[in-house]
This record gives sequence, structure tokens and C-alpha cells, in this order.
Amino acid sequence: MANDTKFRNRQFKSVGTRPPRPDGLDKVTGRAKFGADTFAPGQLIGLVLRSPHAHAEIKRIDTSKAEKLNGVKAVITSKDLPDLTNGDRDLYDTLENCMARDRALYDGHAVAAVAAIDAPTARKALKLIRVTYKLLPHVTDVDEAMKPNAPLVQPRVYTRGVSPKPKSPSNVAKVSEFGHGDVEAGFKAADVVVEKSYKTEQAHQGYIEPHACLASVGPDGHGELWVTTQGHFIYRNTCASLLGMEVAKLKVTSSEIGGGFGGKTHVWMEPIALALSRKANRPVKLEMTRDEVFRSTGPTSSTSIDVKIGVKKNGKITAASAHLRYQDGAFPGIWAMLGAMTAYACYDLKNVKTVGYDVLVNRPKVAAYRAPSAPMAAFAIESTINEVAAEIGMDPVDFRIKNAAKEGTKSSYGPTYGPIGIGPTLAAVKKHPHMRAKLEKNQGRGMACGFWFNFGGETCTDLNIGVDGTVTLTVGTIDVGGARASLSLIAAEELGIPYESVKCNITDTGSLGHNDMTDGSRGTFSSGMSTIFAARNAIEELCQRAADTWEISVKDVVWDDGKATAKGKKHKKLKPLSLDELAGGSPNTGGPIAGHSQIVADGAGVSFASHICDIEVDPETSATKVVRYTVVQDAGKAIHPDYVEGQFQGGAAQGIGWALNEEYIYDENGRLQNPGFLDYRVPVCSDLPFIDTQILEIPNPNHPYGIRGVGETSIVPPLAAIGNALSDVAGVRMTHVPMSPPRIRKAIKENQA
Amino acid sequence: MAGTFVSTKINGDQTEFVCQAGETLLEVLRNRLGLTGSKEGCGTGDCGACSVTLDGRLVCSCLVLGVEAQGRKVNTIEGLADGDALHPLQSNFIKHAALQCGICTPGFLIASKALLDRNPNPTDEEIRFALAGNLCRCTGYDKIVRAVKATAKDLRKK
Amino acid sequence: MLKVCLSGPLKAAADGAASVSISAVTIRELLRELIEQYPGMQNQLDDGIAVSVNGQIFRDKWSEEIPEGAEVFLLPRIQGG
Amino acid sequence: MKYQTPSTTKEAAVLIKRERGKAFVLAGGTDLMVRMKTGLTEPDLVVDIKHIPAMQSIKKSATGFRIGAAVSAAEMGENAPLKKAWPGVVESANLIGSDQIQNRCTVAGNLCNASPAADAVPALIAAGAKANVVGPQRRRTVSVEKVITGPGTTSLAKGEVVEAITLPKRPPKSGDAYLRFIPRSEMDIAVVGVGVSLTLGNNSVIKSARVALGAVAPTPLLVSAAGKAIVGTKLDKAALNKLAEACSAACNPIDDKRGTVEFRTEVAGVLAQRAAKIAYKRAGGK
Repeated sequence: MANDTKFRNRQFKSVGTRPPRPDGLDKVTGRAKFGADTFAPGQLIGLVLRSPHAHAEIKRIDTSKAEKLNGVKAVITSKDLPDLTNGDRDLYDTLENCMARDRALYDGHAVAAVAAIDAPTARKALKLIRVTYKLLPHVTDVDEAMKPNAPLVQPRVYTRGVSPKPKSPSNVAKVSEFGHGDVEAGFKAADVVVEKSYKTEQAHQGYIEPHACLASVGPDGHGELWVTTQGHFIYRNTCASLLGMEVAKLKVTSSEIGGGFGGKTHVWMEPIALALSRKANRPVKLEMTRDEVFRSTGPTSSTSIDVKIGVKKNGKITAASAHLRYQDGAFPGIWAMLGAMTAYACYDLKNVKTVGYDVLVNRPKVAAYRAPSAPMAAFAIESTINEVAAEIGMDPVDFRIKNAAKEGTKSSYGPTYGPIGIGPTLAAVKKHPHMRAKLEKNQGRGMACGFWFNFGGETCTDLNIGVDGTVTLTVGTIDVGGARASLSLIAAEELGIPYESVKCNITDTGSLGHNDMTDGSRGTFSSGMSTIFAARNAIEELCQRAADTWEISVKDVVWDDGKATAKGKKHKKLKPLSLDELAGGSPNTGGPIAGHSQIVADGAGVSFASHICDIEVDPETSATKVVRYTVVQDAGKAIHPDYVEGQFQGGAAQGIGWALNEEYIYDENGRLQNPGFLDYRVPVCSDLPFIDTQILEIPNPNHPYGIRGVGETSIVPPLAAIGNALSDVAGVRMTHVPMSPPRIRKAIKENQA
Repeated sequence: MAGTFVSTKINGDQTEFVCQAGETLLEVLRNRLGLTGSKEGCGTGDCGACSVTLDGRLVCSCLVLGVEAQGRKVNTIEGLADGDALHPLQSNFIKHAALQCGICTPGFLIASKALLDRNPNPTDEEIRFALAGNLCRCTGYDKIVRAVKATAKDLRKK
Repeated sequence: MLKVCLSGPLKAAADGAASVSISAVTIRELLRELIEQYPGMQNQLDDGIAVSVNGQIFRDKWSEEIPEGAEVFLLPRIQGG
Repeated sequence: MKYQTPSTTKEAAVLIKRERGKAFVLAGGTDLMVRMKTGLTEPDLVVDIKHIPAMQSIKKSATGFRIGAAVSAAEMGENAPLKKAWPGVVESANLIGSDQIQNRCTVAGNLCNASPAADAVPALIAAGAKANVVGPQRRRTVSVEKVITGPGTTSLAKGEVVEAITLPKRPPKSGDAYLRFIPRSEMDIAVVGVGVSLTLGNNSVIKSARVALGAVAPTPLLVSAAGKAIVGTKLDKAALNKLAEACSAACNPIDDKRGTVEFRTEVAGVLAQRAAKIAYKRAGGK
């Protein structure tokens, strides 16, 4: 029973309620400590010098003047981060991304760093570093980078995923093909075939908290890092490898995290801070500016996608294909592959083929961004789905329902689905009052679907019971948006005690076994599962203590509603022992009572969402305004519904921003033109309506409570939902994201011409 | 370089500090006075995470010099609660789950208070425009606007 | 014997085969056998891999036993946000 | 960096004139502090003008309004007589940034920052506003449209400080308006801005009109042809078309991160028509 992951349809007492979050008070009073809020005695201020060039050979770096400046305690270049990666390709990429070696690969690539007694001195020192560059040709556009004569971004990269292995390097880092059946035959059998091409521009996660850390390393090889991260154990392992430190001697403490959305799953300047600290033998604080965040931390890919869908007049799709070109920045990634895997995941297709091309360009290393790669693919597919439905004169929702994947469908990326939520979300959309609400003048409505995998991973959890019966739950997955409340609910549920009796802490890497990051919507799924098992482990001990107290066999003891109860007639007189009583007696029954769990939480359920969007467009200026928005998504089981709704709303808002206004704009020199919140236009409060949510609960069969990840899927449908709404009101199919007013205006004019 | 001596009132407390002329009020609050509740999200007045009031007016402390605080009154998130009683905005932000990561929360609370001080009964649209200078990337603003509305209602009852 | 379906870059590593036959009881055995048959697969394994058994995806639990006749899909390991 | 808080405008002018390095005036700081943060500007001297009494208030007189250079946009919005007389000027100032920015930024600063896209400037130009400039030696008055000479550059000599912006006395049956296009609902720099100020004669016929554009050329533009296009009309459809044509013809924009040539040129005409209609209505035109 202890580690049984199977879903059991049980009645919940705590799970599903909406209590206040345990970290709420700290966060409304300003005392919660985020990445930049930690200070150490004798700390220095670190600053990073970054390349102003998109692509340049670094001929020479002269740091001598900077080193001589009074107050400067350390200056480092790539020489201070020697290659210890031992042939590990990904790790070497990380190393080179942290600090340029022989070449600067994008505008914003770090080339040197200083640590000084204060910020003005550090700024002065940066100016004294002389870097001699030789400019190289660059490429920032994904389609340009695939052309035969394009400047080569990484001469060490040969295309993977093709056979035979290529003989010369290429900007195409990987080709990934998915699908089944015979698409050519399928297109032949179609009554109508629609082909469309799309482009999406690069978007950034845009977390409000810039990266920040405080590093302290001594000559004895021991070190500490306080950092804002989605995964402090991963940061520890990566940093230790890059700096040649022993894992156990580097303790990483995660601060509160001011948003991550995937952008804080990778190390960026943390190894630099550690290297500076090691060289100076002083603690070093390193905070990025917003400009640095945009120029040198992972945005998501810009893309170029071709879609082809064939359909019978009766509405059944006969074949579907897509070619998806995603840029990875200057280092190989898996982003096109993810696009190719997710593109048609919502549909039940006999013949489907997707090919992803991961392409290198002179832009920052792409990082995961909330359901990475899925929104762009969904934009292309879901826009085309509407076009196809229109071609055969079918309602787009009915068309989707007719072709939706269900239990037993062979997914477009391979495996066969278990119970899934796409059908139910579509049925809910069909019934939703939003779909029947009257539209005002100049308004249009669109809907679209989205998919994301979710996953589990390594998780380690402790549960300690205090002498007063209160419970300390110690977890190693970062709380990005209320997970401590959800995990406390789960512990309370399992133990049968009030939510208020549980205190959940996120602990440092020295206090718990390895935990994977909070990514892939795994935080509550995996730590939730691990919390259940840790609680059950503690319950076993509690039952043993009760048995010892009563001097009966533990086989006769069960845990029921927060109490140990003796089974059977012969024990009728034994009054159940509550957790409080057992805890109080624990000093004399064997000492502290604790539960522990160390698991690989596999079996995360896939997640689907359908969104509805109403948009208003100014007929003369093409100014847009989202006037109503509804998210319908399968959560498996909503542990704390407030924070599930919050995930739905937040993802939708990010998708809306991406759809309408957010984009990286590079000039002809490969320099980023808008590295700030002024011109990288994330939605402000007055841009958005209230975002309605409908939580569906189709239990995940592989989690005791039926939990699926909920964090990511909500960003997948908005791009297409807005594109479809714009098509409804303006009569044009937008094929370029963001669908900014100048682009809409242009499309309308071209349509009229 | 010699710093400048500044005498000011922060959250009602007489406070003295020495800072360089080029330091922002945000830097002074965070690095010299230990008041890290005000956050730097951009340093350019675009995100509102560093919002404080200066003589009662809402400002971005990243766009104010520390030396400008001389003889004036600064109020920060650390002074929003009244002793052990949270400000109704603070309670309602918790109650309505108006925060996820919480980095923008201090700025939103200060800006919301500035709004309710001058407009006790704002419409949804007035709330949204008054808070347009505060970016939140987690919530889609939905629960924030609801929490401010609920607070306005609570305060009107008093 | 298990029929192991391949897709994405894994297919190329198996000389373009859409599926291969492997005799194995656990995921660990399956991966070991696979590399023996297709040494080129090692790179892909280093990049990270996930195994879908009857639609349930395993990334790290290599001790999982695979039932006879199960649908087994080898997938690249993925990242999330 | 040195920081000074003079108590007279002349003192400020002298401080700046005498500084050998780079000297800047600090009013609201909403542009200067951003440039300092991003490393574009490294002042040796910052002169805070907010302690100068002559700059601190809005005064109404027989000749019009005088807005001190240290008066924030928010204070302009709180001044009922100013809002009544010059609603377009006030709304242009109140469009700059967030409430946080509003409480700091000034229209004089908006002018001296010399951005082609400054929101307040087209409205001020349309209004016929003048800048009172104080130098170490002398004072002068200059029309607002003559202050900005290019992106980031002005006709002010070193040591010259704008002390106040003056708005002329409003004749009866007058109205003004400012509209801008931004992609979001707030917090953006204008992609196009249009200020219109007009006065009606008898029977709602426009007697005089001034139209100014922002963000469509290296400097904000006074478009006299656009004004002429509606003078003598009741803002009928033909007049509005001519107005839009004149505005679009005056545009000499660039493609940049905020908009395209094509978009700016077209939308300048659209917004001019809308602003003219608002100004006409405010003037009592029927």
C-alpha cells in the first residue's frame, strides 16, 4: 500500500479546500526573501561584461587595468572557468554560455566579470576591461540560418537525427520526426487539403524578478550559493561540475522565486558568481539587470512552421503533417522536437507526420518557457484547423470534437492515450455560456485547444512530527505559486489532521536527497505523491508506537481519521490514540516520529485545455482588446483550486501577451532593440479582462489522488484562440505572431487588395 | 567620494543615512537600510515592483534619488501593516490568492493603497488603469483586481 | 520478445527502423539490449530518454517491469517550464 | 556625481553653465534616471529644480496659464481650471506612463528630453505653448515647436533652463484634444500622437486651428496644412478627409520597434480626425 501510485477514488476532507497559503504573510509584508534579498558579511558586488556583438571572435581580453583599480577583488574570464566537462556536450554548452570562450555568440554573451567592494567600483572596473573583437558574420532568423551559405554558429555541431551522419557541420542541430500511418495516401484520400505557413517571434518568460544570487566559496573547496531558481539541486550539480567542486561541499539554498516559467531551470551567471567568489575568497552578490535578463537568459524559440491538413467532406481528417523550424539560440536544444511531438497531440489521426528542425542562430540560448514549444505549434495547427473547418463548412468546435483524441487513441508522438481530457474540455466549451454570449460591434470570437505532457521525476521528502502533534513537511521542490499550501493540504489529508497543523518548508540541498526542478508542471504532482508516501511511512511508525503503547501487535492497529485504532473485539476497550497523543508520548516509545519518501514520480498524466476568446478590433487602427476570455482545463484533481485557477489565468495572460505584442526585435547588426519592459510589451492590468476558468477533474490513474500537472498547458491555446477570434472579426488569417496592430493592419489591406 | 547625509522619515520613523548622490532611493532602502520589501524588477520605472510613496504620492523608488528623500516622508511595504494588524489590502491579497510568486506583491499593495486613499469606490476599469504601472507575470491580474475590489468594499463598511 | 517502437531522433539511431524487437523484462534490460544492438543509440541515451509502457511514461524508473505484449515506445526525454 | 538643489532658476542656470563635465536638470527624473540606469548618461552634476519656488506651481493669469517646470503631470490633472481650459494638454500629460510616473514627470521635462514621441509636446504645440527659458545672463521666451531640434537635442544653450511652460488665454468657443496610438492600453511610448487645438467662429465654423503630430518625424511637427484643412469648415467629411491627408503627407517616420512607416502614416490621419472631432465638440461645435 505504502508506495501504491494507483488512483483510488476517495473522499477528501482537506484536498479541494482553499485555505490561506503559509507564505502569504511574509509576501504581503515584504519580508519574504527573494534572490536579491540575501546579504553576507564582507560581500562584494559582481558585474558581468557582455558582448555587444552578435558574433565575434575574441582575440584578446586585457583585464590588467581593471585588476589594478582600487577596490577590485577579482576579475575573471573563461580562463578562470576551465573546461572540466569531460566530453559532456550539454555541460560544455552550459559552460560556454555562462562565459564566452573563443567567440562571442550573441549580443549579451558574457565575456568577463568583476567583483569589487561596491557597485560603482565594479562598474568602473568593467569599463577598464579591453576586449579585442574580430566581427564575424551573424544570423538571427531561423529560416535564414537554414540556408546553405548561412554563417555557421557552432562549427562543432553536426546534424543529429539523420542517417548517415553528416560530414560537415550545420546550423541544423537536430532533425526529429514523429508520426504514423501514410500521410501521402491520406492526403490523396482527402476531399480538401489546406496548406498554410506561419511565423512566431521570440518571447521571453518575463518573470518580474531578475536572476540574482549570492555565492561564497573558500579555498577549502566548501561553498554556499543562495539563489533564485526552479531547481536548487540541479543548480548545485551543474555548478559543482563546472567549477570542479564536490557536490556535497556546495550547499545551495533556494530563495523565494519571483517567477520562473522555465527561465530559472538553467544556470546562467551562478557559476560566474562562484568563480568570482573563489578567486576573491569573499562572498559575491550578483544581480542581473532587466537588460541582462532579456539579452542573455533563455527566451523561447522564434519559429517558422508549415502545416498541411487533409479532410473528408464529412469532417474526418485523413492526414496531417507539419514541418517545424525552431531556433535554439546559439546552443543545440530540443525545442523543435517538442514542437513536433506536441503539434497534433489533441487529435485522433490515422496518418500524421511532423518533422522538427532545431536550428542554431546568434541569439541567447533558448530555455524552456511554460509548455515549451507547444504554443507555437498549436498556433499553426489550431489556426489551420479553423481554416479547414471553414473550407468544409463545419463549426470549428464540432470539427474538433469529431477529430479529438480519446482513450485508446494512438498519439501523434507515439504512445496510446489512457483516459484524457481533450474531449471533455471541448464538450465543456460547446456548452459554455461564453460561446452563446452576444458579440458587440467590431468583436469576434475564437477558440483553440492545447496539450502538454507534464512529468514527474526524482523527489525526496521528509515529514517530521513534533511533540505537540504538529507536522513539519520538508520538501526539495521549489514553490513557484502556492505549492506549499497544496502540499500541506495533502499531508493533512493523508494524516487526517487539520491543514493548520502542517508547516511546509522548502529546504536546502544539504538537508534532503536530490529533487528535480519545479518544471514540467511536476511540483505538486511529484512532491504531492512523495508527501503521500512520506505520510504513509510516518503512519506506519505511528501505528507501531500505538501498538507498543497498548502492548498489542501492530497488525491489529489501523490509522483512521487522524487516530490509531485497535481493530477487533478483543481491543474494544482501547481508546483510539490521536496523532497528538502519540506525538506527546513519543520520547518514551522510541523517540522522534518521522516519515520519509524517496521516489521517482513517474506516470504524470498528459493535460489538455480549450480556450475561448473574444476580441475587439478598431476598424481604423487595428488596435486590439481582449474583452472576454475563458479557460477550460483538466486538472486531474485540483488540490487547492485557487492556485489551480491562478495557473490557468496566468498562463492565459502570458499567451495573450505573446499573441498580441511580445516579441524580440533584432536590428541588422544582430543587436536586441527592446531589452526592457518598455518595448518588450507584456500585458498590463488594463489590457486584460477577468479570465474565467472551469476546472475539469479527469483523474490521472497513476497518482493516488488523480493529480495531473496544471502549470503549463494554459499557455498553449491563447495564440491560436486569438488568431481565430481575429479571423472572425477582421476576416483575415493572421500567420505571424505577435499579431500586433501594424501586422493586422497590413494583413487587412493585403486581403482587400 | 564623500557621501551625502540625508535625514528623512521612513514609515513614520526618523531615519538618517549617508549615500552617494547617484544612488537611487530603491538602492538606499534595500542596501543601506535593509528594507528589501521594495523590489527591483526593471530599474526603469516600467514594472512598479519598487513602488513607495513620497510625501504621500506613489512613485517608483528606482526613479528617485536617495538624496531627494531629504526632509520628506517615505512609506514602504514594511510600514503598511499597523502593528500586528495587517492592512485590509494585505489580508485580502492572501484571502483572494492575489499572489503567486509574490515578487510584485509589495508594489501592488502600495499602489492599491494609493488608489484607495484617493478613490474609495473605484470601478474595475479604474482599478485596472491605476495598477497599470505594476506588472505581474503570474496571475493575469484577475485575483489582484478582485482583492482590491473586496478591500474597497470592506473599507467603505468601516 | 518486446516490440519497441521508435520515433524522432531515436529512429535515425536505429538505422531508420520504426520498431525493433528486444528481449527484456525491465526498462533497464531493454535499454542495455538496445545499445548492444545499436551502439549509435548511446548518444541518444546520453541526451536523455523516456520509455512509454502502455501509454504511461517512465523517465527514471528503470526497474519498472514491462508486461508481455505491452505497447513500448521509446521517446526522447523532454524538458518543461 | 554632484547633486545640487538651487532655490532660484538663475542659480540653477549658473551651476549648469559653470560645470565642466556633463550637467543635467532633474525634475521628475523619469527620463534622466532611466538613462543613468542604462548607462546612456553619466552626469557629473545633477541640478534638482524641485526646490525652486518659481517652478513649483500652476498659475492662472489674464494672459493664460503658467505651469512651473517642476509641476508634475499628476498636479496638472488635479488643477480644475487648467483642465477646463486646456483638456487636451492635460490629457496628453496624463497619458505619460503609470500613476507612479505621473506623480514625478513634468511637461517641461517631456519637452527638454526631446523625444520625437513625447506625448505632451504635440498637444503643447497645438496649444501654442511657449517655454520661459532662463539663462545665466538673460531670459527669453520661445515657442515650444522651436525647442526640439532632433531626437534628444534642443535649441537650448548650455546653462539655459526652462522655468515654466505658458499657455495662452483661451478665447471662448475653443477646444483641444490629444490622442495617441499605443499597442497596449497603457505604459507604451506613442507610435503616433496627434494634438489639435481649435477655436470656432459663428455657426460652429472653425476660425482657427493648430494640428501637431508626434512620433512621425525626427521632431514633433506643427502641421500648418492640417490646420488649414479644417479652418472655415464645420468639420464635415470632406474637411476631415483633407485633414487626414495633410497629416499623412506631413509624416516622415521610420520603421522601428514601435511601428512601421506605413502604419504610422495611416494612423496619423485617423487619429487627427478623431482628435479634431473631440476638440470641435469641446469647443461647442455642432
